[in-house]
Amino acid sequence: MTQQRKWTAIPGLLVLAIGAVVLSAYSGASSSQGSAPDQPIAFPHPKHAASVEKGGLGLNCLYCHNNANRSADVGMPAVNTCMGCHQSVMGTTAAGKAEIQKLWKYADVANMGKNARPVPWVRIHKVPEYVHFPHVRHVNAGVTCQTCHGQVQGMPKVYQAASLNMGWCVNCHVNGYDPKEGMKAAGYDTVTPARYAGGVPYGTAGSVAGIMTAQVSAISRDTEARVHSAATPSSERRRARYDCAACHY
Amino acid sequence: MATMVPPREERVLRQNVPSASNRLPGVKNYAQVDREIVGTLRPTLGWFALLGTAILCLLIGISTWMYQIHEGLGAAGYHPPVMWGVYIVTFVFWVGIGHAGTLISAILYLFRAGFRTTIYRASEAMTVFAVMTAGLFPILHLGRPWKFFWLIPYPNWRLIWPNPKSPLVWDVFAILTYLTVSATFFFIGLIPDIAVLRDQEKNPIRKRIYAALALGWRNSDNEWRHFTRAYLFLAAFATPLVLSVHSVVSFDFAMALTPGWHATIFPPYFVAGAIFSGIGMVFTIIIPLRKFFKLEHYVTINDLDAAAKLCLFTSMVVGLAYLTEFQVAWMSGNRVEQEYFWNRVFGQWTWAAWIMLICNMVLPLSLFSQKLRRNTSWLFALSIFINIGMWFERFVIVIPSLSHEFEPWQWGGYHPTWVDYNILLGSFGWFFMWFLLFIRQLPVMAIAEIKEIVQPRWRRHHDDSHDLDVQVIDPTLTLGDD
Amino acid sequence: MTNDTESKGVKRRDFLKVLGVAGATVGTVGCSSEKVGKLIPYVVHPDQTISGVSTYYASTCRECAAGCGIIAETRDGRTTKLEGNPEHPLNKGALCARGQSSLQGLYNPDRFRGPMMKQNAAWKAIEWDTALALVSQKLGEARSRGTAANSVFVNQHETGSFPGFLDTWLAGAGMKPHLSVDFEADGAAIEANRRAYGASWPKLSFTDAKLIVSFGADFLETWGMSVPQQLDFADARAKIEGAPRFIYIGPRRSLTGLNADQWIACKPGTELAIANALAGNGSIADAAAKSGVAADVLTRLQQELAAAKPALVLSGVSSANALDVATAVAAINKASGAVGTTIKTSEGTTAFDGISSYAELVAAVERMRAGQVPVAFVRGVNPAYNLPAAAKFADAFAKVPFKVSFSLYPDETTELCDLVLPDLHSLESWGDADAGKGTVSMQQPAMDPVFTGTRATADVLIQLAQKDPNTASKYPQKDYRSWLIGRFPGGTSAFTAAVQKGVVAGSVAARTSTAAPAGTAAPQPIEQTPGDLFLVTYHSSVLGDGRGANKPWLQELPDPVTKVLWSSWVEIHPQTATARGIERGDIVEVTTASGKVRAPAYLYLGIRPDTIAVAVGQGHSSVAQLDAWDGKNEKTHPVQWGYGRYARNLGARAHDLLAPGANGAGGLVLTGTRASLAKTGDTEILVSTEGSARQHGRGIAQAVPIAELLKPESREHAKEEKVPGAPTGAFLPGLRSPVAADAQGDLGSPTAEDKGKDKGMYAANHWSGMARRRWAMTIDLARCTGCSACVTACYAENNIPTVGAAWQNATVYAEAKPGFNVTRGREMNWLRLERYFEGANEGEWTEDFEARFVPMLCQHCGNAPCEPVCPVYATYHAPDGLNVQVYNRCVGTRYCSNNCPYKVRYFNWFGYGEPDRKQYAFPSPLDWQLNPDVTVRTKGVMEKCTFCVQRIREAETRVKSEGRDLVADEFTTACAQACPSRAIVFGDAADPTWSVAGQVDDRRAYHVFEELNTYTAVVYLKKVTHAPAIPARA
Amino acid sequence: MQGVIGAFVELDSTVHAIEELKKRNFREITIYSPAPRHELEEAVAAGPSKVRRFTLIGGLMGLSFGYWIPIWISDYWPLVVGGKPVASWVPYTIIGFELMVLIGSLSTVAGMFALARIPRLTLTVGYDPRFSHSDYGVWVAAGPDRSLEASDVLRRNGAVEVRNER
Repeated sequence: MTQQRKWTAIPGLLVLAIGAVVLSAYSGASSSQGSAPDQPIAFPHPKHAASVEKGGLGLNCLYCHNNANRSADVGMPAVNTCMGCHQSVMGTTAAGKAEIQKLWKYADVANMGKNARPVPWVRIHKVPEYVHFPHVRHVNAGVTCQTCHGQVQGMPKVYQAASLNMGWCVNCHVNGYDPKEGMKAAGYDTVTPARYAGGVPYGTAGSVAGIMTAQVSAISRDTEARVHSAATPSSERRRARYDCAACHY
Repeated sequence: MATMVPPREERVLRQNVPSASNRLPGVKNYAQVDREIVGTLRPTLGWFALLGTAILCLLIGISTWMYQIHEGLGAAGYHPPVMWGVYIVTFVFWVGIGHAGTLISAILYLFRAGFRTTIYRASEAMTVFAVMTAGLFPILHLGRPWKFFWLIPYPNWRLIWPNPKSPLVWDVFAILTYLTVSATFFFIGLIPDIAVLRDQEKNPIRKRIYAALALGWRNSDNEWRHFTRAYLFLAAFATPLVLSVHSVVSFDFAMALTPGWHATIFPPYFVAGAIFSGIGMVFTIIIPLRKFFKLEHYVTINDLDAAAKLCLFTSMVVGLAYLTEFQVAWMSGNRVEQEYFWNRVFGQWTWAAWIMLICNMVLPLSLFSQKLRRNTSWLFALSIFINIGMWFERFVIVIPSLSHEFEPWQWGGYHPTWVDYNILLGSFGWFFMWFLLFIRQLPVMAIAEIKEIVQPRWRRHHDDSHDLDVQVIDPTLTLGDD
Repeated sequence: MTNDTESKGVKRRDFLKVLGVAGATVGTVGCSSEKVGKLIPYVVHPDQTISGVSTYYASTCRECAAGCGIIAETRDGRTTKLEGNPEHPLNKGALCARGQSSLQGLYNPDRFRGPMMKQNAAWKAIEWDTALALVSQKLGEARSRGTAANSVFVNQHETGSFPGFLDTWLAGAGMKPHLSVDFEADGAAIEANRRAYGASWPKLSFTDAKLIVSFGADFLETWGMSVPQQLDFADARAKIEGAPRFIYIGPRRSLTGLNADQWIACKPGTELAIANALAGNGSIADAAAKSGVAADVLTRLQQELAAAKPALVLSGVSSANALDVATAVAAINKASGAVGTTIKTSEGTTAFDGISSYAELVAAVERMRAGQVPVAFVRGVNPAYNLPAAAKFADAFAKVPFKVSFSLYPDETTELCDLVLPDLHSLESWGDADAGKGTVSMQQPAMDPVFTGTRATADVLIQLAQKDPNTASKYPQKDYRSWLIGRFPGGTSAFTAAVQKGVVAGSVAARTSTAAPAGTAAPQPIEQTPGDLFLVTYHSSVLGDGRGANKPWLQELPDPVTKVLWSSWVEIHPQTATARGIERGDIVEVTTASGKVRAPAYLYLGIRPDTIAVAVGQGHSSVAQLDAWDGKNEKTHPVQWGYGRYARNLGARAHDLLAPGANGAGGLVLTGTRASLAKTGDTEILVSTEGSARQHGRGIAQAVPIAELLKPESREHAKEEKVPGAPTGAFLPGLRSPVAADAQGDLGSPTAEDKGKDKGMYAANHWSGMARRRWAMTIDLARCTGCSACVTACYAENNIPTVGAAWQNATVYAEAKPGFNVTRGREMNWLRLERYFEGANEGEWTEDFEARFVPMLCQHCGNAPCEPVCPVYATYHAPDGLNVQVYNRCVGTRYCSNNCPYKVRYFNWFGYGEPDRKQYAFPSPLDWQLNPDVTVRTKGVMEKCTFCVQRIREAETRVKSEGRDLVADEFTTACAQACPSRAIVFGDAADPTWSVAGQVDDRRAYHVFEELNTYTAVVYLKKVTHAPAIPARA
Repeated sequence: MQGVIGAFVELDSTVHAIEELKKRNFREITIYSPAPRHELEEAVAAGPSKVRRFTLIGGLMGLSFGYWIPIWISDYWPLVVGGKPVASWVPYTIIGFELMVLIGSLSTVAGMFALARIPRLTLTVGYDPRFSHSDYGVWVAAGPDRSLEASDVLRRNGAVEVRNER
């Protein structure tokens, strides 16, 4: 018979338990990040928004989501906005044709639009309703759409790219938004900046009107030029107020 | 492990627990202690009936709480500006009850008060269960109780933290610390006693449970050595803790600028009140316990007498605090304060204030009489009055103050509803459920500590032990007995 | 925005197809993962709107006869807020509580969804075509029998073109001109005005008056046009130098009376004797004997009137001799040179032109009783409720074979009708109104109809006319809008331009007066009626003549005088009450020759001991005897008869007490009988927000005598009223400081040396620039009349739930009593109006007491006691000086409220904002009104005034987008915007260009509970009291 | 491990046995007693318990953590409440104190557990239930060579029962 010293296992278990609790505090925050619900029409963002070089049409994001720079809500394109092109553009592939036919059904082309219905898009990006997120403030401050929404121009099926949880928001508000990273996200590192006159980027690199010069310029022209230079100094990061009442009221 | 000691002549050992035999003259030897105390653990029909009642009360409380969560706090009797009601009153009440247990087990331990030994285990259990009960109420009274953990600083994805300047966060720390430390203290003290149960238990399942709880305790000299030292340190920690916890609870009020709350006297006043109410509860618990468990020769009338003196003393401290409050208001020249105290004692809340004053200040004065101090029936009756009085003390502090603040337009009243009462009842059910489980599953008295003051057997009679009742070896007790 | 629910009858309207990202912020607070909804775009994008950005439409308020200009804020197709139109000559941007509540009429859940017909005593929904055919048929029948001319059309009196349009239509259908009824209008004053000045309502100028004397004219309440009058009155009183004194004469001190410097409490009905004496037609001694007023008081009044020229004397008495009083008062005015100065006869309004008298209506009712009326139309009026019980309207009405109602709501009269053709709400329809001399106020729909089944009455009339071959040619227009444009000088383009602004020069074709009132039987003199106490009934300043009762905001708005809500009450002087053993809340029974009323007693200092008073407005009930709404019987009772769920079976109907008979102008006599009072033995907690009506010397509502202000050294005297431990008044640093005032100075205060610590975002030069501002508010008590418009504006702006409905209590074993939550002090008024009495010992009878009104809201303290006690930082101090409440962080400890000395924090005891609960405060479509910029709070969280932080953010976003900085007074809070006294000024106190920064320096400025060192951002300016120029009696 | 266990009913006999065993240079002696007795402690004469170190270190750690955490929290998101300094150490004393007690107590207990080698899953050799009841036990490690001697010492000093254990 010998003295047994199995007791050391118990504190070990305790440590594991505490670790599990702490981990679960973080993992409990799991958002719907990554969710990619089926949409009533399988709208191909790459076809529309990707740059011409990449085989897209290079449409500006604001072409369809046209309130993003004037309102808290971005707005979804009206059915007749879609029909503006798709009256004549009928698609090249069989799958594409089928989807455009769905759009026609919504637009009720058969009855000259008499019973047109809106397309019930399934919402992907949503902050809780006690959070006031004005798109206009962010877009006009030069935050590229891709910073939060991910590279939608490359998503065959849109999914929630960022976690959209509070820590994620706050990180940017406190540490600042790096215009360079934002521009990179929008794909601007692949083309020469000389193409653009500077301004607020509303679209992807290579899009037809990637930069809207008419808008109040929140990003100076040299910011654009610096995109390719080295690390952004912290003074040039765009920060926002981060007390609670900035978003919660 | 044992170090070498210089060889010396065979020493004559001498007892140095002079009080042992006259403190507990009815307790003769170790075996008797085991027999009588372990003997209380057999469940009886009456116990099941009581336990059933307690669980029923608890279920009523739980279902009412569920209803309240679903409906919203409006189901309770809140009447703004009285934003805190029965729940906070009951919270402070239970925290206060808890204090006597720690006082008895820790402070009196440090002071080596003799009457502590037999009552401390039950009081300590009372502490743990009372704090467990009290800890529910701050959660229970929240508007969104499911968010209570936001008060605890834990790393989270929102990157936000609680406000450490808030007295409620201090409360979280104080109450959690108090619960942890008193439960630890309680459990550590129990280990050797559970080892006794483990060794005496016949039922294999219970034996296994006791064995697990005893943590492999073997009564070895090494264990006892660290145990006694750790126990002493825990007592040393628990002593300032017990004073701090109710001070922190009193900060909930004293840190506010509400008239009737905003007073520097609150910490000592609350601590004294807590100990007073706790001793009241100890009487409520111990007196029936010693009677029904036939342990009168353990908790002797002398012990009760000593505790009653403590009760009298704290009652007078509390009474002094009451009078000081009035005096401060009177002499403050602050109209808001004066009107509030007038309203408390002679206005809207006369009934509650006088229940408090009579139960806590007047009735305990009877303990100046030795005859009443040694009359268990009176002590028991008085303890009930004290419990009621101390509940109303908290009522008087919390509610009248809120109902009569700075803004006359917002003066109001308060009427609890059935929801408040059910939850109050549920809290008693919760407390007594644990307590009843405790008294039939674990020893209500500290076996080892009683053994410590009971005369051990001696081989020889000592000449100089004339003042001691020297023990005679009981020939029936041999190895393997029991 | 999820749209998986769609309530029945609510049309899926175009704007609903809009709602995109972050649409309406109608949300609950929680942290659970969000239910993913749908993003519904437009089919065709409308040109004007941007989703998420408000559009503003100018229109006209139709809640009373005045017709103030409003601007309707519309977001994504739903009107969410009404504000006064600053361009409008009448209300100049202000709007009263009733006007604000117009929205709850628009979105009232009990509105008719479409036409309905009574068949075999049961109501059933029908199609419009059927309904119109039925009306045509009945009219045709009447015409063929030749009785069409006997038909009666009773219309709500309104200004503008519609009355004329209606009369033309009626003429085309062979009917007589309609009865234009307004129960609130003072017919006697109108008639006397016509006789004396030749105008039904001349412009009253308070600013030009040296003395204001009111004979029961409650010009701050329902008498005349309250908002313009209040604006002018407040301006007059705020002049300080040369401000007029105000004397109120009447048996009961109304809200107007409480704003007077002196109250002369005469017996009901004896105002005539006083007026005659003042006009020189009688002796003071005689007047004193009759009125029960001391002769020296009247003598002094006479002297004061003689000394102060021009004076403005008003008559609004409601007794049988009202016309005589008004005539005598006109004589006094003429004598004091008021005509042309304080009474501008040429600048009057036509708002009261063409009004029909009560006597005319009674005459019509008698024709009905006689069976002469073949068809009756009722639009916007509720005679079954508003006529005295003695008029026996229901019996007479039942004799009419075919009765049509155009009502929006299931009121008492509609329930007696055979057909309902629900009208559109004024916010959904076209119209115009007179806005004073030379201007027209335009009324346009701010949104599409809430219920597609409803149609504008004017359009219905046009459709009816077009069906009739005889009249079809007269109505070539498509609808009433086209008809209006057709008459509009300049046509469509001018019309469109006018509509954009809301007002335009021109004049509407006012309807000329109908026939002079027929001689009516003189009512019995008041002294000869049975009973031992005089009875005064009056129109509630909140509910009006009862039409406001179905709007929860108005039910939840405490009566400005008694602070009672959600119920009726009987005002009794404490002396009388003590003598009869009556206490507050005891149910008493008031009996007159006409009927009985049971209501709880309210002990009121401002009423003569020989008089009791009952307000008109409550006591709606259904013929069908429906029970109170319990939150469930919407299915079993699709129509909430009895004026909707919020009004039915609430309080008592004061009309049951009224004696029959009309005054000289044919007006309804509200004070015409005595009554007896009996205790029933029942008692209840009076539903009231009143705590203690006395300040207990705490200096909450402070006042300063005018004489002190006029002294040159008045700065020293400004702090006359001592509060305990009052510091020296060095509060300005706190207001100017970027970080408010921090006691330790660690964050720096403008006066303390910067200690070089990192102040973070609280530093004035922080990159966020937030700390440059210090939002603050001043409230001028010299202007505030206590009207409570700010309170309702706050409800409207901030999605504040109403909590008083009977079903908003807990479910199990809980009392279902109207106002229960209020009796428990759980009302949610972020901004409340406190009314304190000064003087007059409790129970003593004296006319000499003062009332002070204090709007009390979150003071946004620099050193806020609520902040440090919150365990989770749910409330903290924002760098721009706001005391912020973060709802979604709140766990509901309620500690902040305990520690708030002002008691301005409100807790969500139930899920008032959660649609699936019976306590839900916004049953659809009331929820359409919710402000999308403000979170709807869930149960268990604290809320309070935010200084309209959503407006601050909106302004910040706007200026950011426009690349500029905020300009002074660019925006304001909802309460300040609405205030018809202009008592509230909001802005940035740290920037001297804002008005508020100047106001905080006023010598009358003080902070409430300054001694607590809270450094509030709300600064009050002391009320100014005007002692009589001629010394009062010793 | 081999050894001899002796059970005693009298306290003084136990003490004498221990002392004699020590005199005879038996090194590993374990005493079992139903309650702590200072007589036995003196006889064993072990040094002071090291629990005190755990207590001190734990208490100090708790105190510093208890000050640090609220200060860090306050500075992490510097919101002003009630015009107070963002990190005000005075009230944080409460948290410092509470955590000192909490961590100090827990480390005391941990120290006691570590030093006394509990919890243990099995009882060790030589333990008998009677030692928690009323008897004293003396277990002495002795190889086969000395077990007789040990048994003898125990018996001589009044052991009521002596067993060889292995």
